[in-house]
Amino acid sequence: AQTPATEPPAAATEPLRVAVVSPSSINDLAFTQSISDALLVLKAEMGEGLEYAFTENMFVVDDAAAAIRDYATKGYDIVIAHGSQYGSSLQEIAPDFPETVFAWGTTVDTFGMPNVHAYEAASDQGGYVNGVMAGMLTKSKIIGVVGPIETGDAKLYVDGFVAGAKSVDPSIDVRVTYIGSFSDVALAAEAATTHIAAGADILTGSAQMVVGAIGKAEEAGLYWFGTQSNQNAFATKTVVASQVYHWEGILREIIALRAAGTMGGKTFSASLQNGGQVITLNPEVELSDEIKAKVEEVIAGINGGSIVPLP
Amino acid sequence: MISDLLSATVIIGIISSGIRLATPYLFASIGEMFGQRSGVLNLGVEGQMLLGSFVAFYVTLNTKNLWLGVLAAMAVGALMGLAMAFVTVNLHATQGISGIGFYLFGMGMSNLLFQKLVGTVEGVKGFQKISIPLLGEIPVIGDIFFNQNALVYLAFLLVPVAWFVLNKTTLGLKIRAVGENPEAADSLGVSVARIRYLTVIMGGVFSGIAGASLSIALLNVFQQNMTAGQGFIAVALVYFGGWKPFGILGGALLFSLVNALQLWIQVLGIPIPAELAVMMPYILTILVLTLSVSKSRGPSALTKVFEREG
Amino acid sequence: MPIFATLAALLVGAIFLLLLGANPLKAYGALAQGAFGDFNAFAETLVKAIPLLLVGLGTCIAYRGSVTNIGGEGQMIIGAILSTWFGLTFTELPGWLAIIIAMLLGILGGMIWGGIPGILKAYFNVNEILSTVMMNAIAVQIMNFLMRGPMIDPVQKEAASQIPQTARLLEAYRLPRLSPTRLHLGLLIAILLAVAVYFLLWRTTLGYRIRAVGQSQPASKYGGIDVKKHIVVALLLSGAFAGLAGMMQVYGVNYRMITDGSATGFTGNAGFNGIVAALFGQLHPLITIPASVLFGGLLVGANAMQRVVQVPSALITALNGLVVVFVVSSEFFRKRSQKRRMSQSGLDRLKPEDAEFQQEAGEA
Amino acid sequence: MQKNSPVISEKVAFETLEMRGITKRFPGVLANDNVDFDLRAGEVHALLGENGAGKSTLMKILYGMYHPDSGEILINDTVVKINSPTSAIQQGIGMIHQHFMLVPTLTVAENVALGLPSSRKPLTDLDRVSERVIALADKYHLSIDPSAFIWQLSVGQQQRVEIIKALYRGAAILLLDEPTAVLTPQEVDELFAIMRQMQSDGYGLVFISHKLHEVISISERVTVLRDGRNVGTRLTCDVTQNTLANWMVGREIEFIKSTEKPQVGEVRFELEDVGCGSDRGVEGLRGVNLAVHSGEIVGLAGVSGNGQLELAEAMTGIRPITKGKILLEGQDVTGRKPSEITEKGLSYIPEERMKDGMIRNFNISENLVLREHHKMPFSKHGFLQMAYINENADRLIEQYRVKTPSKKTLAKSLSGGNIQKVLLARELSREPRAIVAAQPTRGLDIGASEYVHEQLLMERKKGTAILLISEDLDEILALADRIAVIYEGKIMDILPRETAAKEDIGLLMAGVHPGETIRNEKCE
Ligand SMILES: Nc1ncnc2c1ncn2[C@@H]1O[C@H](COP(=O)(O)OP(=O)(O)OP(=O)(O)O)[C@@H](O)[C@H]1O
Ligand SMILES: Nc1ncnc2c1ncn2[C@@H]1O[C@H](COP(=O)(O)OP(=O)(O)OP(=O)(O)O)[C@@H](O)[C@H]1O
Ligand SMILES: [Mg+2]
Ligand SMILES: [Mg+2]
Repeated sequence: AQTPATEPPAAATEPLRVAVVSPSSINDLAFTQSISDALLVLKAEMGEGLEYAFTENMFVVDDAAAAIRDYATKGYDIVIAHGSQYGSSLQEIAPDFPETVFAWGTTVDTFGMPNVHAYEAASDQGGYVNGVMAGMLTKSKIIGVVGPIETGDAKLYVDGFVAGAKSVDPSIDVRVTYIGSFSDVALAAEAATTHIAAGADILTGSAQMVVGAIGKAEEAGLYWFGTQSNQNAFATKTVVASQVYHWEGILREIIALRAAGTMGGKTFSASLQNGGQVITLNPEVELSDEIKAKVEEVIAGINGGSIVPLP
Repeated sequence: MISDLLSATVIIGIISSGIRLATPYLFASIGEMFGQRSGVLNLGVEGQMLLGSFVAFYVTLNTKNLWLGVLAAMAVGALMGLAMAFVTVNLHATQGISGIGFYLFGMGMSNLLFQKLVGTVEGVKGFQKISIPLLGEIPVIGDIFFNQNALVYLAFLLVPVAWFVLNKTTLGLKIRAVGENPEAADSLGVSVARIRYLTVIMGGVFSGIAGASLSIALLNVFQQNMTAGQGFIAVALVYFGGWKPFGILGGALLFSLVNALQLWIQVLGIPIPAELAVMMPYILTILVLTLSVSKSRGPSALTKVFEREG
Repeated sequence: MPIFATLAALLVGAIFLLLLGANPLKAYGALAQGAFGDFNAFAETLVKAIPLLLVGLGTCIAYRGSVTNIGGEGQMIIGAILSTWFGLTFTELPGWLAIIIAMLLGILGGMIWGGIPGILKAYFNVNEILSTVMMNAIAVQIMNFLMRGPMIDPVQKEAASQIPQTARLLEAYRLPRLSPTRLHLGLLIAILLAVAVYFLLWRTTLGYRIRAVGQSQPASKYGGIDVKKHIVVALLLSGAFAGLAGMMQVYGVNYRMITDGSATGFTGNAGFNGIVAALFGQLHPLITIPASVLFGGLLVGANAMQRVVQVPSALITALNGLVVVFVVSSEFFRKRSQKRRMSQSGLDRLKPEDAEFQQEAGEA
Repeated sequence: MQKNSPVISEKVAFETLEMRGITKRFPGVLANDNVDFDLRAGEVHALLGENGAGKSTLMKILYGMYHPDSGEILINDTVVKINSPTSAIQQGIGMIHQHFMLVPTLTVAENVALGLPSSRKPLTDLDRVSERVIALADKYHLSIDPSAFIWQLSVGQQQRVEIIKALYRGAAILLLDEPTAVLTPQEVDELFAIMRQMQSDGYGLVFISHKLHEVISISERVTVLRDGRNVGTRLTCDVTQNTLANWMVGREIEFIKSTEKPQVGEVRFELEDVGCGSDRGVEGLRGVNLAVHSGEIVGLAGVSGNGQLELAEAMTGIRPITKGKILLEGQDVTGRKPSEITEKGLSYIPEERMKDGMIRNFNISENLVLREHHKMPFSKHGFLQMAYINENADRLIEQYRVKTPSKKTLAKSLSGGNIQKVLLARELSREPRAIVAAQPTRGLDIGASEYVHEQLLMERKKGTAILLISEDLDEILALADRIAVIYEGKIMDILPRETAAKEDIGLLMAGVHPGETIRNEKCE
């Protein structure tokens, strides 16, 4: 279901240099892995034409700032700050490097600067679609959600998910727990177990610590809905679908714009429409045609604007 | 809504969650207790748990042999303990700080190895629940207490065993003496160094198992920094338990049960901020200890370097 | 000594680098470059060193009073929260005044979060390691709650993706910087405070009492010193410095508070690393200054190294740990050579500082 | 060592022990300088010397705790290598340390069993150990409860545990480092009885003491160390207290007695029906009435543990009292903080000088202002005035002849004698109105003791009121103008010195029979 917004540019003689700074590690099966995967895709496309550097685990904001400035100083063409907490650092650094294209997400704020792009993921959309499927699959009418802290991308996804489920049947009880940490796998797992004990027959959750929760859903033989990265392979019989970010589309656009001389100022949204996010169904899990059809319908509705996940 | 908390499902749920959550704490805290009773404070438990957790996961992933995984975790824990012992006993390093060093090392190493040897997050088939014959059949109780996986049973078994070793064996006698008055022990030919090496290595071994209990028994995955501070809580629980195995059991259960309770509070949608719920176990642990009348003072020689003069 | 220990640790690190297929020389070159290479790099190192130094100063006091304060993380957070709240609420004040008040509030916050464990230890006999560990966790949750709720940036409140961060401070309220670098006035303040702590510990009655209580409670009682009170004071003071460090991370570096759900995201582990820095500095306030810079340089340089040779950041953490272990171990050799010096020259050649250092024996 | 039957481990065969040319140096000190020393089965060999003369060091070397820089040790004429307490124990050597080597939180039996192979390995066999402990105790008439915790025992009882520990391990040689320093006269007698019996059982004993009459009454031979050198060994029968004293110090010593009548003035401090608790839970004081006048020394005699410590701490405000009144210069100071009472001019020389009176890791000049650190001239507006503090240190070190490398030397590396001098210097230089002095000469050599006594008498002359708490009756008889005897937290009686006979005092101290005259039977 992937529709590239622009054609990938032909590899220039001088390789394009892209640098990414990201909060957790590239194999977190979540937010950071999603951008890392995108770069791998581009690398595969552009080969010699692309040279990229990755700085992971920059959870300390001012370390990240140092990294961003350093990349810019080293003459990287595009510097991506893949974490909403990096905004204020970027706001300071960008003006000093008018020749460099900066992009940060997930947000919509370019600070009105000529060389700063902003990108966000409309994860409420994927959340909504996941929610609809969950709503149709649940028998107990109870759905459990495990989140890190109630903000940012996670909140957006969760809110979308709740809306989606309720759109199927308002009486569905979607219970949300935030465990107050992005790393406490054990607590996330226990939260899932608790949901199950409380009668939930479908689970979902956001951020890297949910791997524990997925395991619990698997043990209990329940369904799970993933987000951010493709979690289908992690528990093949359990994960019904993952809302997967595909930043490569946006990255291509940014590259193209730069080639065309636009250094920044644009706001991108990774949506179902532009293929920035894709609902990846898990072939291992049997879904009724009714549901499959509904998914297509909802996606179309969202793209068409007739469905607004979070009005 | 509060009343919902009193329903059978919830109470059963809380207890069984509590038991699971308590398991890693029991291993780690009991191990740490032995070290402290002999006079060595090890703040590196978190690091030992992480390394143990990864190694157990990795070995199991490749050999499909769970006990081999546990063994590997014990081995790596022992190595960390050995290093800690050398640094504190022979080189007289300030214990608190060297512990922090080993914490950072273990955290970094486990993550590094994870990235290099495994790459992406994946699951393993961990220890399965074993229902104890007869006992397991008892309606509610059976399911809570006698239908857990091997390491959970081990953790709870460890408590009386530790008590026995500490109070009934010559080794335990030596450990207590070395922690209270190393000079005296030394003057009777008890090797202070040997005892401390032993207990600190033992602590490492148990921390290793604690990690394993997460990665191949309770969660069956490894994720970087997965222990999320449990190692430090484990150390705190030793103080809470007054350096006594059963005291530690009490502390671990209190902390874990409250943690389970707060999850239920959220699940039942009782309207308090999630953060407040998450805080509860920490606040209560402090509160209970503050209000509890009987507080045992720690081993006199805790964190003190022993050195024979002349 | 610490320098040699650090080098030794890096030597061991070289093995890991080789295993990872990176060239140690290139890597460490990058490390040195990134830490001290040019003026801006050095400035970054100093920026890193400021919170380390402040927390380290608090550690010096705590250790002299033989209380173990590992609550630096939480104390930084609470200090930062109070001062940030103030900066965003009262926007009409002249900058200098606002900064001063903010510093006081930062200190107050740290004192509250350090004082509670102090009172619990002194009057309820609750071990401070336990309480400070727990208080760290509590502080994080308070921060998360405030960042996403009451204190969230109004702009974010509107936005779909609500970034858990406060609004930015007014230009006027920010600590002056040495442009173009991020090096801010905090460095000067911290250094002055180091000198102050030196005087506090060895030239004031209060310092004398803190050290006395740290060394012998019975003798202190006998000397008419209120032991419990001074246990609290030691933790209050060490908390105060951590709180100030938290304030400076906001007013000097980020200009706003942001949370990533963990303490580290905000403190950058300064609450722990500061303790280490103090130990680098042999728990002596003045030596802690260069020690913090060295350690800060190590952290900054290590990140640069990660970028240049593209080794996983996990290696940096592990290296960091190795350095800590090696440095605490090196104390042993320092003390031994000091003993030797004594036996050669006889006890009589001791400088007062030596006498001060010797007091560590009591705590070690 | 037999394990299963409850009999005491066999005593190691021992004829003679010889230390040859032992030399040991510490940072800045030559502790033992080419020392020869020998011991035979069935004798008590006394070791004399001033503080820091090297006695403890020599014994610690023999017990394998210190390693000599040179010299050799022979047992039964064969050279032995003793490089650790373990090997010393194997050689049949046991040591009663100056500072006991017991684990307070463990029971007697556990302390004895510690480090020994158990008959029920890996389990402990405490019941068996207890049986044997009791057997041993009976043999030497030292009553001890194997299941009691050490912290519950009196100093004297703790010492017996130490002795049992040694015997239990089959020791044939017993090194006693100042065993009497902490004992009451009664306990000393009991100890001597035990020693005599061991002697006749063929044990060899080394006895260190600063009390010459003890040395003379118990030992066969005396060896004197001075500045780490052995200045000679003699038969006890050939020496007198005075010859020993001069020989040891290397100068004439006259034993001071306060002769001139006291100029007794008004009541300086007074306890009225004072009661208080004690650390061991039991009642410490049960209605004590005691008044001390200006210009007099009141001696408080009593078996240790009868309330002396509690009385001192109550008077100085360190220990809260449960009933009664405490008056200082007529003012009621009941329930005041120690600091306030100190302000009013009461000085206190605590019994546990290293623990209570000094900060081990503070240097001398810091310790010298422990009391006054917050007052002018040492502190102004909260700032320490280093100039005054150092000047003060220099002056007092000079005036009180403290032997130390420098005023920056840490207290912990001073000898007991010098520690006591520093303490006196601090307490007396405050020009106190009243003094409570607890065991002021314990563990001090006669030189140092003599000095302390001089100081106290000088204060008395100045009109200070002094309460001298001591278990050394001779000391009390030598200094006190009036002698109060305390028993189980009550003052039994107060006798003027003139009429006070040692026997009566002994009786008053309850259960203590008048000690034998200082003569050594074997000399007839
Ligand atoms: N552990 C040590 N470290 C450094 N110096 C020491 C040590 N032990 C003893 N000394 C030195 O050796 C000298 C002799 O000490 P020793 O303990 O033998 O004296 P002593 O005769 O036992 O004195 P006292 O009569 O007070 O017990 C002392 O002056 C001291 O300076
Ligand atoms: N760490 C040390 N450094 C230097 N000298 C020491 C040290 N420890 C002990 N000493 C010396 O060893 C000698 C014996 O020490 P010990 O503890 O027996 O004190 P002491 O002189 O016997 O006093 P007391 O009789 O009151 O115990 C003392 O003279 C002291 O100077
Ligand atoms: Mg001695
Ligand atoms: Mg002595």
